[in-house]
Amino acid sequence: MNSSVIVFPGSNCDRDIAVALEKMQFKNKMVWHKETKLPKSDLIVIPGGFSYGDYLRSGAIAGKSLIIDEVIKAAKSGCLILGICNGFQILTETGLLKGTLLRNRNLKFINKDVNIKVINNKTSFTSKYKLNQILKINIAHNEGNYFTDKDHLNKLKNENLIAFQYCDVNGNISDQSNPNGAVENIAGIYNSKKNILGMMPHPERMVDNLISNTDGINLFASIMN
Amino acid sequence: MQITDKIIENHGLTKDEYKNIQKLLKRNPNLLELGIFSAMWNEHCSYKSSRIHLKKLPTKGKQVIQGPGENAGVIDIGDEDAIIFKIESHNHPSYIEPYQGAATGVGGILRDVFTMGARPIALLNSIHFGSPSHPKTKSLLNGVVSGIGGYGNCIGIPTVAGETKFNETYNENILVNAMAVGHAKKSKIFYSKAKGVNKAVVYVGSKTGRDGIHGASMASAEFDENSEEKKPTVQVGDPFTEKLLLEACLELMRDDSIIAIQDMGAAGLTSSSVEMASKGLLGIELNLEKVPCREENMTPYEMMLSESQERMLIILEDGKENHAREIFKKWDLDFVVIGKTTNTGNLTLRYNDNLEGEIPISLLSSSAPIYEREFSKKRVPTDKIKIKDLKKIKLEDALLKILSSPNHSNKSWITNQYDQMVMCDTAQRSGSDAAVIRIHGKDKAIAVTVDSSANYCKSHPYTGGKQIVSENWRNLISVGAKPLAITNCLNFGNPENKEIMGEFAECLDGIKKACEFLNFPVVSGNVSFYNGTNNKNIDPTPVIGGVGLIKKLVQPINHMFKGNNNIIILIGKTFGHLEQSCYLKENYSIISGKPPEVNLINEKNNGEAVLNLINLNLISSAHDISSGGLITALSEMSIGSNFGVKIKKPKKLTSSIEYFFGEDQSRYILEINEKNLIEVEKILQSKNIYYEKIGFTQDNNFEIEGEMKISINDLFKVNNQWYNNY
Amino acid sequence: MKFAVTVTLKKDVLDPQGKVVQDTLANLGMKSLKNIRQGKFFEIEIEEKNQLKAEELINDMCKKLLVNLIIEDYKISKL
Amino acid sequence: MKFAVTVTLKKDVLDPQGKVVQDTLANLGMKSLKNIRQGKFFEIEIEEKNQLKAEELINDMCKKLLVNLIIEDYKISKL
Ligand SMILES: Nc1ncnc2c1ncn2[C@@H]1O[C@H](COP(=O)(O)OP(=O)(O)O)[C@@H](O)[C@H]1O
Ligand SMILES: [Mg+2]
Repeated sequence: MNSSVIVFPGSNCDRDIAVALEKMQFKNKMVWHKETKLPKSDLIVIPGGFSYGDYLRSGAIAGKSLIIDEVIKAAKSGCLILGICNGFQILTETGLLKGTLLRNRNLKFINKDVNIKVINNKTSFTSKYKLNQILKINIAHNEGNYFTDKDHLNKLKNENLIAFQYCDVNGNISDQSNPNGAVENIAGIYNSKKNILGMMPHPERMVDNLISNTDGINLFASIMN
Repeated sequence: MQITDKIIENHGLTKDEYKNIQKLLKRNPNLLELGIFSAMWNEHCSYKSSRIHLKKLPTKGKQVIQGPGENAGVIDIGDEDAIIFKIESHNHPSYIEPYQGAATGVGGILRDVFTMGARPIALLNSIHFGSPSHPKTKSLLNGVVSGIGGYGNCIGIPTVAGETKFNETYNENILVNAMAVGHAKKSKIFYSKAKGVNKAVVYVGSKTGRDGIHGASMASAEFDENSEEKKPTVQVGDPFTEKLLLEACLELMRDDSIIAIQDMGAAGLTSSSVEMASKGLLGIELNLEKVPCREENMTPYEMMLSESQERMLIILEDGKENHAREIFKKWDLDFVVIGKTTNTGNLTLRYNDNLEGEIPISLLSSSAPIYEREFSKKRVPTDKIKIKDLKKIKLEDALLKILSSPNHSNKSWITNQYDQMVMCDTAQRSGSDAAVIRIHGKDKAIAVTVDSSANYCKSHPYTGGKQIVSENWRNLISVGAKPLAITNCLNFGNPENKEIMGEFAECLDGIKKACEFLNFPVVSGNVSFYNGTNNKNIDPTPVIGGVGLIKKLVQPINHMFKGNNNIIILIGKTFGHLEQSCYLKENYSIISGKPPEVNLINEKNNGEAVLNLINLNLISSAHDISSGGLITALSEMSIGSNFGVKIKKPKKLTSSIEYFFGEDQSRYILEINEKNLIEVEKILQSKNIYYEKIGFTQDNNFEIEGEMKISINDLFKVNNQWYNNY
Repeated sequence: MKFAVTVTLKKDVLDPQGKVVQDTLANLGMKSLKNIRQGKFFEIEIEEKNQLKAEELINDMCKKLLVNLIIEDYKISKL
Repeated sequence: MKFAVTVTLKKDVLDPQGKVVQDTLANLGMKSLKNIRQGKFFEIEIEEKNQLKAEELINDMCKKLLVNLIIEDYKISKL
C-alpha cells in the first residue's frame, strides 16, 4: 500500500508517523507542502506538530498551502485521509472535516496517555479493533477541544461518524474522563463517506512496547487491510 | 560622542576596565567599540571571575570527544554515535518575563547543540522558585513552565526530565536552567573555529531587531529597584523559526559546505563573530548595512549588540554559496553574506563603506580581564540536632508532611504540559530517577538527568559539590545507565563578595573531586553570577546535568514496584544523618548542621554493583535514596505503582526517625524477585557491598511494622494534591 | 491606509479562554465584572488610496485567512 | 457598561505571528499589504454606572491580568 505524509514547515510528528507506517509495511513518501502533485497514494497522512507555529489559529495557514488542493481532490476521489492532532486541525480548517478545535479548557498544553473508546469499528480505519474497545493513547495538544454546532453533532451521532471518545479505564465516558473539554468527549471524527479520519490522539506513538504500548497498531493494520 | 563616566557605568564596565581598554587600543574607543568591549568583557561572556576556578575541573576521558570551549560538549557512545549536550541559565530574563525568558532559554540552548551538527533529542530543565507564599511565585511558576513547554512542544523536541524546587532564597531571583541533548555522527561534528582568509561570512535565520540589547550585561548585574527599566530588552522566542533554522542547518550539514558555524547567543553578532575569528586566529570584516533588520534605522551599535533570537553565523567554503542559499530559501529563512574572514586579526565593522569601528580580536578575547577574586573558606558546621529535644512527631505524620510539600509533591502538573513523547524514542518519561531516550533506529539508549542541592552547598560547599555530582551519578545508575559525563550550570550570588566567591571555589573543588573519582568528566557548562537583589544572594546552586549510556535497551528499569511479595534490599549503610535533612526542614523548619558526607569509595562500589545487577537482569526496580531518606524513597516506589511494602524495623535501631529519614549518601533501594535473591546476594557479598533485606512488597498497604500503615491510594492522594490546589 | 480588524468568537461558541479569564478576574476580586470575551485584533496597513477598495481588500483577507467564519465574527474599522 | 480593550505588542517587540500571517497573505496574492501586526481583543461588560469608575476598573483588569505590560501596550474604548 502506498502512503504519503505531507510535511509543512513546523510539522514535527512527520518522522514519527513515517516510522510507524514503514513498520506496518506501507510504502511511504514524504511530500513537501510546496509540491503541487501528490505521488500515487492509497493513504494520505497529515501529521501532528505545529505547522506554521500554530500561529493565527492552529492549522489555519497550512490549510492554505499549495498541496492542500491536491489533498482535497484525492479526498473527493475516495483516497483515505488521516489527520492526526495538528493534522486534524488542518482538516477542519480546509473544510474536509466539520467543526473546529478550540483551546483546551484548562488553557494548558496537555501531554499524557488517555483512554479512548472505539465507537465505530466498521470503517477502513478501525476494522481491526473491537467495538467499544478501550485504547490507551498519548495526546499532546493545546487545542484539542472539539466543538461543532448542534446540527452537525446530531449528524455525527445519527450517521455513526464519531470515531473515538475519551473515556476512563473502564470505558465510562464522563466529564472526568474528558481531558480537554471536547463536546461529547469526542476524540476523533469521520466525514460522511468515512474515508477521512481526524483525531487528536497520536496512534503513531503507540506502536512499540519499548516506548509505550501497541494500541495504535490496529489502526494502521485496518488501513492496510 | 564623548564617552562619559555615566556611559561607562551604563555599560557595566569599571573605571579601571575602561582605562585598560584605552591602554590596549592606544586611543579612546567610540561608542560602538565601547559597546563591543562591554559585551565581550562582561561576566557572562568573559568568565572573568570564574575562569581560574573552572580550569580545575576534570574535562578529559576516553569518552570525551570535545570538552569545554565549544558551543557544547561532545561524548562518544560507541559505533558512529556522539552525544552533544550543554546546560545554560536564563535566570534574569525569566524573572522579568517568565514565559519569554524561559522560552528563549530553551531556544538558546538548543542552538548551542544543533550548531555542532546534532539533532536535539531531549530537553531538560532545572527551575527554582521562591517560597510558594511569595506573591510572585505562582505567576512565575506558571509562566516559566508554559514558556519551557511552549518552546519545546512547538519545535518538537521532548522535554523529558528536570527538577523543580521552592525555597525563599529564590524569592527575588528565580533560577531557570535549560539543558539540551543532541545526537550526531562522530564524523559529522561542526566547530566554531574559522579557517582560511576571504571566506564568506553568512548570516542566517531571523531578522535582527532591537531586542535584548545589553542582555548580556543584564545577566551580569544584580537586580535593584530599577530593574523594571531594563524590561524593553526582553526577547520574544519564535520556536517556529527555530524549527526551520534547525532543519535548514542540518540539511546544509549533510555535505561539507561549512567551515565553521556559531549560534548568535548572548551578545549576538559580536560574540559569534569574535569567537569564530579568535579561535582561528583570523580577522573578520562585517558590512553591517547587509544585516537583515526587522526595524527601520537600526544603528551599527544596535545591530552588533542585539540579542534577537534564532540566528546563526556561518563561514562557508568557497563555491558553496548558491547551494547553501537554496537550502535556506526552501525553509523561508534569511541568508545574507555580510562579510568575510581577513588576515588582519581585527574585527572590522563597516556601514556603507564607512569604517565604524576596528578592534584587534585578541583584545576582546584573550586580553579580557581575569580576576582572581578574594574568597573565604567555610568551616564544617558543627551544630548537632538531638531528636530527643524536639517535639515528637509521629513517623506517619512526618512522612505525609514531606510527601505533600511542594518540593516533594508529584510534578505531573508540570510534566503534563511538556510533550515528552514526540520523536517516539522516550523509553522512560519524567518521574523516575533519569529519563531514557533511545538512539533513533538503534537498540541503545542514553539516560539523562539534572540535580542540585542548594542547602547542602550552602552549609558546606565542598561537601555539597561532591554530593551533587554523586547524586547525579546515582540517578543514572538507577535506570541502568553507565554514567559518562556531565554539564554544569553554576548559579551563584555576587562574586565580588568574598563569601560567595568562597562558595563558588569550594563547590567547584567538591565537583572536581567527585568527577575525578567517578570518571565523570565535565564537558560543558555555564556560570551565572549575580543571582541576588540588593546584596541578598541566593544559596549556591550548582546544577549538574548528567548523561549515561544503556548499551542495549531491553526493558527500561525505573523506580516503580513491579510485583507482589518481592524482596526489598537496601544497599549502603544507614547512619541516620539528619542535619540539613528534609525531615527537619519540613517538620520543624530547622535548617542547620552539616550535609551528609559522601564516601566516594562506597559511592563507586555501590553504584557499580547496582549497575551490574541491573545489567544481569536481576532487578525488578531500583531507586536511589536522596532528600527525605529511606522512607520517602520507598513511598515514591509505591506511589504510581500498584504495590505497597511491609518493612521490618531494624533491630539495632536507635531511633526510627534517624533510620527512616536520615539522608546518608550512596544508598539505593532494589526490588528483587525471590528467585533472583541467592544470585543477587552472592554478587553483593563477593563485592563487599553492605546491604540489608528490609522487607517485601505487598498489595494495597504501605506499612512499617509497629509504626505505620496507610493505603497506597491515600499515599498517592497526599502526594498529588499540592500543585492542583496551589 | 490603516485598518483595525477585531475577530470574536460567535455567541454560541464556547470561549474557554474568556471563561478562565473571567474566573480569574472574579478571584482577583473584580465583583462588578459581568462578562468578558476574548478575541483577536489585527492592525493592517495597506497601500491603497481608495477607501472602498481598501476595505474590500481587508474584507478579502479576513475571509481568506484571518477569520474562521464557522466560529468567528469580525469587524473592520478605519484607523 | 461595555468596553473594548485592544492589546498590541510594543513597537520593537518581535511579532512572530504577525510575520507568518503577513507572509501568508502575500503568498495568497495580497500585494498591497504593507504591514500587519496581531494582538488581542477583549469585550468586557461590567456593572458600573459611573463611566470614570468603570474605566478605572477596566484599567485595573488590564494591569493585573489581561496585559503583559513588559511587552504589550493597550487601549480602552467604550462600546
Ligand atoms: N561551569 C563550567 N564548566 C565547564 N565549562 C564551562 C562552564 N561554564 C562555561 N563553560 C564553557 O565555556 C564555554 C563558553 O560558555 P558560554 O559562554 O556559556 O557558551 P555560549 O557562548 O555557547 O553561550 C563553553 O564551552 C562552556 O561549555
Ligand atoms: Mg553558544
